[in-house]
Amino acid sequence: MSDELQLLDGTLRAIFAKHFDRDTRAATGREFPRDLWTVLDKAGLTALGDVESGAGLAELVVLARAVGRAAAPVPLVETAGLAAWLVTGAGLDLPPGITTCAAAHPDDDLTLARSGDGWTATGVLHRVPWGRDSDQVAAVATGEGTAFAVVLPIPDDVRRGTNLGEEPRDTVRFDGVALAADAVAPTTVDHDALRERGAVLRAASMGGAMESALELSLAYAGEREQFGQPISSFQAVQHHLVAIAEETMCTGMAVQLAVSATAEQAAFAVAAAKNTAGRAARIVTKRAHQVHGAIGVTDEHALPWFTTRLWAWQDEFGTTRDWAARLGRGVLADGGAGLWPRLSASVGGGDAG
Amino acid sequence: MSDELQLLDGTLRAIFAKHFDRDTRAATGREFPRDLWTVLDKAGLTALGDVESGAGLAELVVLARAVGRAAAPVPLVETAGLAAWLVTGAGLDLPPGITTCAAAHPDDDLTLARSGDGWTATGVLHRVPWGRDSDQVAAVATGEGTAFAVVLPIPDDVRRGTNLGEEPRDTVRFDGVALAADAVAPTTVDHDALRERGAVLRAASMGGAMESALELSLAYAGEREQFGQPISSFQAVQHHLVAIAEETMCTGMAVQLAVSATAEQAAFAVAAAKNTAGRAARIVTKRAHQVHGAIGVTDEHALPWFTTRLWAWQDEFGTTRDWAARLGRGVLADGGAGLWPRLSASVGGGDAG
Amino acid sequence: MIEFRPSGLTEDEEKLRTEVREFVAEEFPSGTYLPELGINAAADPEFSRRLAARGWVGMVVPEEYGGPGRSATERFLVVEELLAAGAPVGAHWVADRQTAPVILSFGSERLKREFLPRIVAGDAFFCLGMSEPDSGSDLASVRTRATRTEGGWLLNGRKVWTSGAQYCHYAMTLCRTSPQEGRKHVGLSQLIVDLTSDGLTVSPIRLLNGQHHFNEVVFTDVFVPDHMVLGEIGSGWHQVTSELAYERSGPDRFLTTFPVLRYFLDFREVSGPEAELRLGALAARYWVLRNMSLSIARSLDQGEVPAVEATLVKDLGTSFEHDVLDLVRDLTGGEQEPDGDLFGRLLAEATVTAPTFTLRGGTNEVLRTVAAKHLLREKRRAL
Amino acid sequence: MIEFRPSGLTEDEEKLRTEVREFVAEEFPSGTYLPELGINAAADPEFSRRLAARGWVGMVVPEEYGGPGRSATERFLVVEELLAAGAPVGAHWVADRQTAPVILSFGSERLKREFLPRIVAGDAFFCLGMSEPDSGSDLASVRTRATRTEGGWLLNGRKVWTSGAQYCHYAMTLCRTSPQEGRKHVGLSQLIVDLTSDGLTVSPIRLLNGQHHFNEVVFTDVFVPDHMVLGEIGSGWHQVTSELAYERSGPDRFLTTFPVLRYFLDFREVSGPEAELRLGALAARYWVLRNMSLSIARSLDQGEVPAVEATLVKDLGTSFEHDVLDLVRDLTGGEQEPDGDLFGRLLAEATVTAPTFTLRGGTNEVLRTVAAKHLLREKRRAL
Repeated sequence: MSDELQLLDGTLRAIFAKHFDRDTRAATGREFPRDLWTVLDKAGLTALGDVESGAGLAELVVLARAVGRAAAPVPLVETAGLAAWLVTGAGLDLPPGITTCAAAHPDDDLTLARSGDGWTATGVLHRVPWGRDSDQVAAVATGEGTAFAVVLPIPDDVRRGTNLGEEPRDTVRFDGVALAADAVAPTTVDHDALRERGAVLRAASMGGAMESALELSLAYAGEREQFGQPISSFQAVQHHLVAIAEETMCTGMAVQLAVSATAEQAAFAVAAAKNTAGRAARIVTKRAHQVHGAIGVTDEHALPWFTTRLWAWQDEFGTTRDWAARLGRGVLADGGAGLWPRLSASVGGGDAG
Repeated sequence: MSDELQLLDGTLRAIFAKHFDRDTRAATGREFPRDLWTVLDKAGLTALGDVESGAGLAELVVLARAVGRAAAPVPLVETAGLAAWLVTGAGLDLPPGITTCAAAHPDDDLTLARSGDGWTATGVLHRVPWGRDSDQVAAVATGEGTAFAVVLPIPDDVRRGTNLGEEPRDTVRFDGVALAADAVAPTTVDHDALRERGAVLRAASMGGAMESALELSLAYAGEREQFGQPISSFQAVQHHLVAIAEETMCTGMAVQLAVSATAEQAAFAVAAAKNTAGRAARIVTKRAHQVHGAIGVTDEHALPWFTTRLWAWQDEFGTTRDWAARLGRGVLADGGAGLWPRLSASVGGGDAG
Repeated sequence: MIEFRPSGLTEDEEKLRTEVREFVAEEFPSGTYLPELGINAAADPEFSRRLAARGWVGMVVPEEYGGPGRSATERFLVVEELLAAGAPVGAHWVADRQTAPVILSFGSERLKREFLPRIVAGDAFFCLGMSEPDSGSDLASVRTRATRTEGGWLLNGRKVWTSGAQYCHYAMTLCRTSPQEGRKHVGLSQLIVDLTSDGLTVSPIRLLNGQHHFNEVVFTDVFVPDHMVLGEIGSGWHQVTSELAYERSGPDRFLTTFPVLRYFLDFREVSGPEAELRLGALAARYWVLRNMSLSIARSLDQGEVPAVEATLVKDLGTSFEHDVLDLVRDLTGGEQEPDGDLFGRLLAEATVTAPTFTLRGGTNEVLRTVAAKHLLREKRRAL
Repeated sequence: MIEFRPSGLTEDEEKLRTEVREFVAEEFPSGTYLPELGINAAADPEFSRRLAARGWVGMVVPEEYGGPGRSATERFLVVEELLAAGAPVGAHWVADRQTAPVILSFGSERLKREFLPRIVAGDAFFCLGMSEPDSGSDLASVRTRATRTEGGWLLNGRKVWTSGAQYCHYAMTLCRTSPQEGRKHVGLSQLIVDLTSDGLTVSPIRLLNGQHHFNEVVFTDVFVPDHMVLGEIGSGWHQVTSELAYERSGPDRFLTTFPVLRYFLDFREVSGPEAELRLGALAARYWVLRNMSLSIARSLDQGEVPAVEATLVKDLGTSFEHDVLDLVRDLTGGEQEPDGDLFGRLLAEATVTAPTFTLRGGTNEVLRTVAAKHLLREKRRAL
């Protein structure tokens, strides 16, 4: 990581460590950690993806990874990584408050109709992250055959849902909601583009969660004794640890490759990142729990913060298999002659000098 | 096993141990072990499947398993288990000499046409086991819309092939071969029935080969030392051994279930046996080689006798996946309500009485 | 060479199974309830008593102790139907599966007369006081100790992962009854502890999804009268290890996730070549595992103790339960909705509780080492 | 926390790759030849010399020793193209991959001047005399020993699994140069042994399919002159362990079965949802593994020694090579025909030689233990 990214990472680590430590987490329970959000907001992190700020995917990946590493139950990725990018990229301002973002759910359907000087929005957004806790939601809507970025106030009557990590995933309906002309702007971001960006950021968070699962597993294996010796001296446990480390590394690399990809590679690299993270998530969750035994499945242990999210996130912004199928269609289209050039294509930047 | 089956098993073990020991195998090289065949023939084992003899699938499974356990390169399963059964079941006599059997290859196509008092046979049989070494081949042919059992002399110009275990698998063509009326008889055995029986017997041989791979692995792990201790004291090696034992057990059970199945269950049980054996073969071959390290891949070691056959046999008489798909179509047709009754259906016989 | 024999059923056994299947079909019509998942099943004392009224609890208890005196195979047939349907077997589970057999094997006449009829009636529910904070799979290292007092023992210590202590009546408790000197397997005993005893506290250890299966049980000078000692003082280790064949080999080792598969087929559209391939392979393994497990029950009835076979079936079965989940998850696609329809809720619960499937009866890693040693020993003996 | 950085390529590196790719495309048009499989590749000394003529053998040798002085990254780019195409790299493989770097690192000036130019020219082929009948992954336990004699050493002992000894010129031989007293890592040295020496015999250890890659090499009072000792006497263990980063991390750890996949796509009809799913997942893993492996090469160029990273990539890569085969085998369907078309023959050879993929550079089991210990140590250090 560059020095700037290191600094950002350090800032995020420090904030989560200080403002959302174990006690705060326990005290907050299933309530939204508003104090944490305020700190993130004041630090300017909730608007990090503002296209004017100069922060690009590399910065947002650092942010998403930190969220995963802390298992922080806040829509920071959605606000900073998706909403800010979508909204400011279309020339709109990111409004104050919490602006979550539609999750590119395949059943989402949001249409705009002209109404006087402004618009009305009608439709439904599924499994909106922290819908209930957010002030508004950014989304891509279709109007007059064009894609628009919109910011919609969230009504009171969302249908509440959660993911396996107990993060809110609420269904929000809009029935002819009036929008001022300046809350709507044409965008080049379509549903697929939103999903791709969401996929990379989720993969980054998954990588962060895996890092924490690895840390917990190493710590536990090193201190827990059975049959008179630390369980880390058992080869079976060692193999679990190595597999967790390997998959965590693969996920980190896959995400970094998506960041470094050239425009031509982006679709492949994004799909590879989310697919790699999803595959890794299955292995890491199984093995980390196997290392921990019974203690790891209790609500007093930190491990489930990470494993339950890894279970959930592997299906968000496209499942592991959705992305595999997309990659596979590319492989079959390229054929034997195209496969090697595709796999060995150089990414941009890096250490090439 | 009943006492009779134990006796048969003991006879087979004794013959292979005495007449096809390591030295004989080495001396024979890739030649057909004619002396071994003569002994088997004289012991009446090559005609064991003769329907008049009273020997049923249980006996032939013992025979096939023994062939696998010894990795004996002779068409005993084909002659005794398939040809004798097919031919005598149709009321024909099993001719003297080596009578191999068509392998129910999906591309096989053999048709009969009336010609005077007798018939002429035209067509091709693919990958006939030991075609080059056999005197004749038993097969199912179609004539006048009916299935017939036929015994055809093998021409000199077979197209030679082998399987991964270096067993002959030759393609044999017939171009209007004249057959006497008494070399042909209607049969209730169609291509699918032949394939089912072949699948059970191959699965039995696979189980036998796995037993030997397990024995070799246990012996090697117990005597080979590394880092100052027998490798069997390493947990990773222990896990390999356990997995090999488990899959060997599963295969044995699956084959025995196919033997014990009621008529109604037979199709399911056969498919489950070949699928189970195929799945097991992949695990056993990988892990047995992993236990053995470099020594196991040399042509001086016995392990490859078994592993190369396991690689080959998993695809013969229907691949592991062919049988899985067949089972799966049944599962989907039965639906949720039918699944449990299907899985828990009682087999016949066993120890219930 | 280890070898399983397929086992058919007698006419009586078939008849029993038909009865159970009809009972289960009536109690649990698909889609009307959220199935329970195997050993994590909720407790429903009323349901347990309805089962008991039909003679399906404590089935192996002989008539002289108020039971129906049925075989391990017959018990197997009842249990597998209940598990396949996802029945709430939690209340009587341990009493039926472990306590009744060990009291029969090791208990005094008084214990038999006192407890077996109540177990059979669905009136006495047991939990297991085995694991401790620092013991895990290494049971012999327990530190809970009982010291001699007038007419009995004073128990002090702490047990964790005791399932169902919040609703059970008794805990079969492994403890040290003489100080450890040398071999740690020596000097252990099992006591039957009344969970309403003075000095005993039960507090929940909640699962990651907030569910309450496990408890911590703390004993502070809990008095246990002499007659509540199981068998001879000091024979606890022998008792515990001979229990393991029961604990390892049952249908609960491969059926935990069966209800998920059932509901998947019932409530989702499933088709296509990949579904066929994967469901087919799964069906083959259910078929083989179930018949191996049944074969172990039959062996037990014939007086054999197929401990290694049971270990291998456990190892295979618990990995398989995860495979079932992975498959259903793959073929279902999309995001899981813990607030969704019955199938969605069931799949979500199975996903988050899956790590518990491998926890009981020793971790698979330890079991594999035990099995490997046995196989190597057999091999050496054969040479 | 271990972390890999993606690495792009410089213009010069891209240019080099284009050259190699064009060369390979010309030498190996798909379907005209039976591809070789990675480290099992046959030897073709003529091909090795054609490569050498282009400066692609011994690439890391600096100009002063007759080499082009290119980077580990540049070598990586050349090697991966050759392996992806299944080129017959066997003859120069060890000299290029291991011998040139270790002579550079540890060899005397005389050794450098004597051997490096010949390696670069494709004129000196090396094999490795490491394993012994009783050593396996435990290299420090070698028994082959060299005793002092006038002007050099007398070598006695036996090496196995020496690939290519039948056509190579020299064997880099690990042996004991002082009697073992205490720690077995002490007193080991590496000697360069001329394979035409008196007292040296090479006999084949054939693979299960009859192929001849491996040999047994027996030394009976083989004289090795002093100047053929690599580096200091007694520093053999240090030399061998520092070689391992080269040995573990290269593209040969994940590309062995790539030609099988390539031919599968070229010569079989492949389509359908399952093929898409599985090929897609495979492509993602190739992409990630290749970039991790490239990143290690880049680190080596920057003076880092990413030993654990290399170990993990080896572990992942070799398992992955098996996954590729399983997938191709599944999707191909039907029986394998070792006498079939080019693809059929290739798949058959890959299937039967697959167990060899994991053998070199230490078994994965041992590597994992090494990696785990490193991870645990790092963790403790971080606390």
